[in-house]
Amino acid sequence: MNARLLALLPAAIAINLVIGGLVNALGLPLYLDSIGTILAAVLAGPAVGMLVGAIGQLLFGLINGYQWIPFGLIQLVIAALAGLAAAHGGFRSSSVTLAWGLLTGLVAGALSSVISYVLFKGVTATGTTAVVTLLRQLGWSLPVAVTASSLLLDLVDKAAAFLLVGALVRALPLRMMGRFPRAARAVGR
Amino acid sequence: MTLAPGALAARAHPFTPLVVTAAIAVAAIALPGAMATVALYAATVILVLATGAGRAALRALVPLAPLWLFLFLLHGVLGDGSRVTVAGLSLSRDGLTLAVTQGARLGAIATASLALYAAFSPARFVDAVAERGWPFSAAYLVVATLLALPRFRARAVVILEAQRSRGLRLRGSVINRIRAIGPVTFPLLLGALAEVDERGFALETRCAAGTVRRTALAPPADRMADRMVRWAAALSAGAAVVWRVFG
Amino acid sequence: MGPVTPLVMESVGFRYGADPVLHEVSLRLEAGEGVALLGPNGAGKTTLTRLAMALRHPGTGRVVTVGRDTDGRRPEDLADVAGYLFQQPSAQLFERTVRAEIAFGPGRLGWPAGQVEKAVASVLEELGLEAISDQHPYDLPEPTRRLVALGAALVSAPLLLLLDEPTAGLDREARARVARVVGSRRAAGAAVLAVTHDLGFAVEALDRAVVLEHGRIREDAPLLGIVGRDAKYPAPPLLALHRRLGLGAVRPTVGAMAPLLTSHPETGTLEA
Amino acid sequence: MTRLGFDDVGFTYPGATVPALTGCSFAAGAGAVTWLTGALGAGTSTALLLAAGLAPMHTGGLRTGRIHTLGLDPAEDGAARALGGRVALVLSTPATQLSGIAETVAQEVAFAPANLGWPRDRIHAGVGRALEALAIPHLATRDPTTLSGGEMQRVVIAAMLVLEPELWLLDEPTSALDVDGRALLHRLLRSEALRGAAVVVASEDADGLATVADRLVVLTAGRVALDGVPQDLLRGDRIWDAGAGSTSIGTLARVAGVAAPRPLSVDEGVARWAR
Repeated sequence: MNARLLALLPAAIAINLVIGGLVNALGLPLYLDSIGTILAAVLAGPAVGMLVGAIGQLLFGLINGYQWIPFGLIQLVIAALAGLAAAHGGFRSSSVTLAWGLLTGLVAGALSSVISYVLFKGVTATGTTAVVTLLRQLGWSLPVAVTASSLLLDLVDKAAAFLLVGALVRALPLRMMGRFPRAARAVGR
Repeated sequence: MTLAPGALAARAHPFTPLVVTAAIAVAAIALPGAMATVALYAATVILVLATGAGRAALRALVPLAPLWLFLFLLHGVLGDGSRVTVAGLSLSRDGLTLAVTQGARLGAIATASLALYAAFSPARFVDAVAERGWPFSAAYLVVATLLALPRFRARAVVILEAQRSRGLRLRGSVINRIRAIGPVTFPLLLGALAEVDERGFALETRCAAGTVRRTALAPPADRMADRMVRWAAALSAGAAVVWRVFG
Repeated sequence: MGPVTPLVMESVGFRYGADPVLHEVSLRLEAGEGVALLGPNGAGKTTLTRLAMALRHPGTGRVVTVGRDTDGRRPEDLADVAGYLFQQPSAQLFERTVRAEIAFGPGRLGWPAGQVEKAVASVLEELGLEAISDQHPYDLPEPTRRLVALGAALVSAPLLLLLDEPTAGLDREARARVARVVGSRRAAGAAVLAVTHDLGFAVEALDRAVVLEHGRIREDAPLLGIVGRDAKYPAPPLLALHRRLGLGAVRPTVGAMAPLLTSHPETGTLEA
Repeated sequence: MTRLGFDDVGFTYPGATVPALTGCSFAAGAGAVTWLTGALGAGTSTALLLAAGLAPMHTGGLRTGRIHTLGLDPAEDGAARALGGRVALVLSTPATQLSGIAETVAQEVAFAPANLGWPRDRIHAGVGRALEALAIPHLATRDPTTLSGGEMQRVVIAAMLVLEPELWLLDEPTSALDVDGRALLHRLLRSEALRGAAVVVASEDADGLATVADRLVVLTAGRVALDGVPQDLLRGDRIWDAGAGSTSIGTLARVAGVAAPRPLSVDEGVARWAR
């Protein structure tokens, strides 16, 4: 592995794990814990994004408990989709970016509902689980409640993450853009 | 990081807690039924206490408590099937069993992970990897990220301070708060990318990307006991899987 | 009634967790004063400036910034009267252009667009950044980026300027600009409190020194009474020459000393 | 003996319209301190990155002309490996130069030798000597990321010194150092030259380097404008025309209208102006 990747990966992983704190300070119901994964996929390709997602999930598990490891699968899918979007100029405008973000949110939400229903019996992170409990109280069946709440949260979160990365990459300074040729393609330049 | 002085977990070879944690996680998922998983959770807590990482068992309660609460609500209270009455509450019998099983399962995994984190020494881990001749870049990524986290957290705090000093208000209407996402997140992202360049220069000059086998500065001792514990852990996890599949 | 005092600290004590950082610090900055905050690493210098910006609040005592007690106030409540330059410009830079970056603060303060534009233009001119005002800050060399961050702290015309190592890593040209700007802001009535290791800059731009050691003020005196007198703060070359030539009350800067040292082309002796 | 040679070198960063270097030629020999200076953006930092092979490899962009670093073209395949441990690069921002995985200063300094697979005993001895040379043995067990800028800069320099490099490339290495640290670094540059290393330092600090450097190369807009003995160039007018400047006293003398050759140090100033 070359020195630039050795420098890029820890930064991207740390962004995944830390950025939520900044958004929390604004009191917004977002995690954005895939920003580093998406950014790495856009700048250096889906394989690098996947590595960021995988190692990030390993470390997140070390700090918060390994029970959440299965959700790491979602990070890999996000990296793949972000890489695909980047290769097709998917970050060239906010509307196109939003479309890719919603698509990714849909896939991520579907996957996460399967994981949380099968492996976690619907009880995972408290934000989603609170919604699940509420829906269940209203008489929804458990699988439906889990799917609906995962989709809702993931659609918003992944769309926001894509939009943010898109805005960042479109406004990247020339020098950085020059050093990441993939980024130029991602924004259609 | 929060170990008792002279703790067994701190003296063990870095790979030993790693293998034990993995084995507990595998066993937790494999073991069937409430009895077995509760027993595993109990065993994990005892093991963690015995190796001097007891505080991890306590710290694990922080993420576990809400999980347990929701398991109880969602499955115990709102679950389907035959009901039992406990202390005046009508609860689902199956749901309750499921909640206990899942709760103990998560308890064992969370406790073991946090104990592993407490026992994790970046320098010893790097040396252990170097001594085996395994790829340094893998160890580098894990350790560099772990050590970067406090730096990034501190930077996030300074960014909020800097933008507030320029008059940015973090509260207010949702629109205002959405508008504030850029000013608070972009400095972190741009700063990180700018730093990547320079750190890349430094790592290149300091031969981090070489193919030479790295020297372990203070290789941790891998005692017979370490190896025996690792084998025992791996075999127990295997046994749990076999029990689940054929039992 | 005279102008508001830019900074008053009364017997301020501050702890970070269990570690005491500042004890019984009392300090007063009048309008137009320029104070260098000196002292070894870990003496509490940065903490002191943070208290003045309401980024931290004192455990004991009182901090009043431009007439506003920081108790119960947040940094954003002081942003219109105080400016803070952080050590790392990367803590704040996020806009696409230098101009937009500097305009961010006034925009948050709710200034009308015309006023923002005027203020930004004047800061760009003051710092000599006009030619690069449409470039991305991260396309500029690190020292220039620091000037952009300084511009962002200056743009709201604060009455109290808190500068944390304003010249660290700057080249000669940029340092001279910072010194000039500090001088002109002081002349306009702003008080400046600068944490700095750069004694050349301090001697050129500031008058008073507050030496902080182990969280206490060890000395509060005219800068020239400390620099070159205390072995920890050796005189920069201009000041050393100034003293050896016995130039007295003249400021030890190139601009002030040069006229005295101008030589006759023929004889090469001093004019004065 | 030439350790670093630039021959008609040009370089343009990706996305840039103006080249950072054009037709740049100079050489740096073993046993000498070569000082690069120029106005901000004149190309001194870029020259160091090219010499180390980091540009264009890491930065992208287009290089023309010939460079040889310890007899190799640093842009060629395999050069990085062959130059590993023989070329020291010190940048002005110490925090980003840390390895990222060291929990102590001693581990930080041992990072590069360990990567090169040196035997443990040699590493330990080398680390001890390097810390000694930078006067920081007392920091050996400290966490490098919590040090002050000046302390961190010393650690970063020690982490290069431990390799006993044949070529030093330093970019504004005194930016975070205090007065003592500057003096120590200047002594170190001299002793490294004495050991036989070639030392190339890009710096603005004329007061510090006037008496340390053997050669001064002044860049203007990516070209070598002047190349000569520092003490001569600093006293004259051409260095000002080239967009660089002189020492504090030299600057004062120029503003005061003193004709070249001008005084450079406090002592010379006193001799010139004392009644």
